[in-house]
Amino acid sequence: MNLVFYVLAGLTVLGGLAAVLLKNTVHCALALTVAFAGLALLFLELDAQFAGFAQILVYIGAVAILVVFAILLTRGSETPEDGVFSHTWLAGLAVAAAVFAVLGWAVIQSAPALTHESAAPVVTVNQIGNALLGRYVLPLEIVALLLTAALVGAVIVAMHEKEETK
Amino acid sequence: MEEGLKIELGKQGVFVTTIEELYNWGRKNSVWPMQFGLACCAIEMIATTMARYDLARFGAEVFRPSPRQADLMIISGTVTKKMAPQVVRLYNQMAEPRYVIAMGACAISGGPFKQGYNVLKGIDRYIPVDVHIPGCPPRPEALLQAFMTLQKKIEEQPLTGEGRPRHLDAEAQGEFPVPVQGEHDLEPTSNKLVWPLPVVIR
Amino acid sequence: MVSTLDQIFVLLKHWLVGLLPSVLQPAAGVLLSVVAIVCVFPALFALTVLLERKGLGRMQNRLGPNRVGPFGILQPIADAIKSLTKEDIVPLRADALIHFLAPLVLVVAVFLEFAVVPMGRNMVLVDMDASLLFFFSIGASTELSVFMAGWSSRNKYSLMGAMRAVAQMISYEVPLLMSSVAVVMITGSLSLVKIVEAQNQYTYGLPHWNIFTPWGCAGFVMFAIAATAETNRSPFDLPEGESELVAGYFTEYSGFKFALFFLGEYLGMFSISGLGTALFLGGWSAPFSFLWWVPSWIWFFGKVMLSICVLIWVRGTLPRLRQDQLMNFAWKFVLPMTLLNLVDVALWRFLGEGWLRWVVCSAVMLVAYVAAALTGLRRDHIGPRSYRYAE
Amino acid sequence: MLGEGILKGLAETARNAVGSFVSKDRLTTVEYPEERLPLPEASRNFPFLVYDGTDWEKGLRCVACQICEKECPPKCIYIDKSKDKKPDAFGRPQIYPAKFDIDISVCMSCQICVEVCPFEAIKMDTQYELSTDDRFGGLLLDRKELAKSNEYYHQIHPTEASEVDAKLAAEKVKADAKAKAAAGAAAAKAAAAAAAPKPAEAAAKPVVLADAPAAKPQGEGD
Repeated sequence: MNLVFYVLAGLTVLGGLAAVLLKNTVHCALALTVAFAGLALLFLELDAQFAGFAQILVYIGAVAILVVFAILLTRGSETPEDGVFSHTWLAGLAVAAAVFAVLGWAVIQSAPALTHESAAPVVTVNQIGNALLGRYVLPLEIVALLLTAALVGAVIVAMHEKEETK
Repeated sequence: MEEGLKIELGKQGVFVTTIEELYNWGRKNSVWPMQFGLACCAIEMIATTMARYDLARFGAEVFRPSPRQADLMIISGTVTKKMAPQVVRLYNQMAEPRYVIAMGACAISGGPFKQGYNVLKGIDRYIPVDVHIPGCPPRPEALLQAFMTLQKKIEEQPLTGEGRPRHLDAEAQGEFPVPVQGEHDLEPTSNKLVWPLPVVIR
Repeated sequence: MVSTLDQIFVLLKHWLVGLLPSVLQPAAGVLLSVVAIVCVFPALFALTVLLERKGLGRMQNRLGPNRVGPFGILQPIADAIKSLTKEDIVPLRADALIHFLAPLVLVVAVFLEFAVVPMGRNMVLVDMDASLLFFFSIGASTELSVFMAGWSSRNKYSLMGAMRAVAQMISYEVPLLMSSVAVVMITGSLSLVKIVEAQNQYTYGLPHWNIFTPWGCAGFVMFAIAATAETNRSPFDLPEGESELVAGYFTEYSGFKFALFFLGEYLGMFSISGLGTALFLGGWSAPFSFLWWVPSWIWFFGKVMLSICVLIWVRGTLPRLRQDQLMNFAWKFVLPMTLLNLVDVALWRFLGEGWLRWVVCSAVMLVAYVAAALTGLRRDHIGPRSYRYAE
Repeated sequence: MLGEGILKGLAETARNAVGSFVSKDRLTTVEYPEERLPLPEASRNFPFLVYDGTDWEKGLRCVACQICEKECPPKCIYIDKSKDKKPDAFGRPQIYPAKFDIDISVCMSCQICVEVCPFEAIKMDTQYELSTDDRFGGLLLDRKELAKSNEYYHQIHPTEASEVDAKLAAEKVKADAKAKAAAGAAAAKAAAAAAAPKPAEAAAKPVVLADAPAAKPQGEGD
């Protein structure tokens, strides 16, 4: 817990808040990338290089761009006239609270939080690779399968639409 | 600085320059034209950039497609009344310092179509033109010479006082009114500030 | 003497840092390296712009800039003075903050990329375990700046240019990563320093550069194609295709900000050339073992400049692709080939030393290439397309 | 084979780039202000007025007949006829252009003025370095700026100029013969009229006219 942590945490929280509170959806998406970047920097601060860079590569390089594309393709980049709050904001709040509760519970219950271990061991990329293709190969493959299925599904949806327009 | 002292220092191996000279040297040697052609003169303009004449030797082959990044507008060809508002708008979109070369008879005065109902009688009715090249169309060398004329003009511009460039003059007009298609003609028919109706004494 | 010359910059830095009190030393060391990068590469940018303009001129049977200073060498300085003093226009409807941030994000990101590129023996700003990953993650955030520029300008051309640019960069990032992964598989490390050191060995005086292996050669070609597309260079310069999009995502930028975009583009070219050099061309290692005495940084910058010259050459030769050709090329040719290259590199690794792996690996890539030539990429695939007009 | 065309293209540009250092054929640039392309003889830009002899004002061939002004499609020629007559290069008294302006900002180099001129007085110039920042003063050429000597005409269009000179000489010979005949006739008439003194005054004029060119027969044709 030092100054760097507080700065990065502040950046992340501010980014997240801006992502929720700003009116213009593209601004929201860009604020979200700031939050992602803050998160990635937090990982780096914790000496978790792989996680940090993967966070940047995947979230800023892919997810943020995807979000932005989605906003542009759905003409969401114009600021709506009648406010940005959904009518079902109460439900949204409930879902957010539930997710937060689950995550918080998981964090509190996790071993490091309980045992107050002093320093995390330095994990090299090599070790992560070995672990992913050794002990955790089954979850990895399942996730890969899921993504492939999603990809195939997207292709099918796109092809279907094309036929309709013909 | 005095010219004599400067030459003397130059002989001693001390080269002095002023901000004004440096600035004028920079903008004179990096005039990027805008990439657009209007009519037949554009063909000569293209020929000027090609191997035989090679406008690139002056550092001006960087034809920028966006008016924001261009310095020089070569009005190469007939400006029809339909096109005039667009030309003026493009000129407005250019960033200062900006220059205009009116290439060929049509751009200067309407040329052979002067009496036509559909052709603007010279683009300098709406925007200030720095160099005019007569010809129908002018040879590529004529464009090169006009380019050098423009460079000379830039070089001699003082940055302060009388005759300073428009972008350093707080009172100068920055945006020029874009004419619109009226019932019979473009309205207004000319920008009075850049086109004081000339009196020709023969 | 030879090693002093090789390490001259490192020694210089140590000497300069040593002059300071020990409290300031770590910060000063980093600062010095950063300053070096921030000075050297923009200077290289000026040189490259001149080289490109003159080289393109020569390829088109003309002279190129030769009037500003002797042989036109002052041309970049004149351009710099002009660009930096030109009026800065921000469109009225533009999103001023994002419009302002976009070029900064691009330039900062591109400068960050240089942090992990080894420019000579012991000459790397940050030697970390995952430096390749760092490079790509930073490279991915340049896409964001392109999007910011395009969106914030409130110009249809800018936005379309940005969409194109982002689509193109995402499409080509996949083969770029995949072709780099091949090298990682052989070296067993994501660290660029280790990758270069692994290539700095010689057999019969010839180096063990990755490009001199069947998979490395194929991988390098794929990497070069993807890198050209990633830096929006011709023939993949659709995002700024002036014939259709004015100037793409930086249509609305003028003066200093445009100069920053220009700088960012060229710096991106340098950094990706540096990466390609480190991955496939042996980084700072000498091409023959008897040339060991030439300083390592000369080899690195020589190789980078050579790649830049090839990029200029390609720009002077090839016309621009069409958007669908571009996408087809990425997804139907480059990506499958890089995936196959991964298989190839695995074969190379597990066949062990000997002539067998040379034959097998070459055969795999050659067969794939011939097959692609005969089937996948024939004219009817990259060719006229049927248009569907909006009703 | 896939990629063959790319390699061919690369080879061609490489050949150009390397060749530009060794072969003049692959570096076609003519560095304009220092070197110039030779202009083809038929090249033309704007009209000029030819004068004979050395004094431009005296030697102008133009007699202000205003045919060119009328024929000019974009109407870029403006001529004021003189009120008086001055002797031309041959000494004949002629009406001369008091004002002869060509607005080269309008001129479209069509050469119609040259074709219609019966006196070979207006010809096409090849001068093209005319760009100026002066919209009116610089682009409105007056009599003085337009007048160029016959030698200059020979320089820029040698073949055409010789033809014109030959034609003029032939015309002159014809005119001389005619004048001589007229003079002879006049002399005869005068002789005849000597008896009747009344029409003598009327005949005096043509004599003067015919005599003048005869007095300096080698006056032009150089």
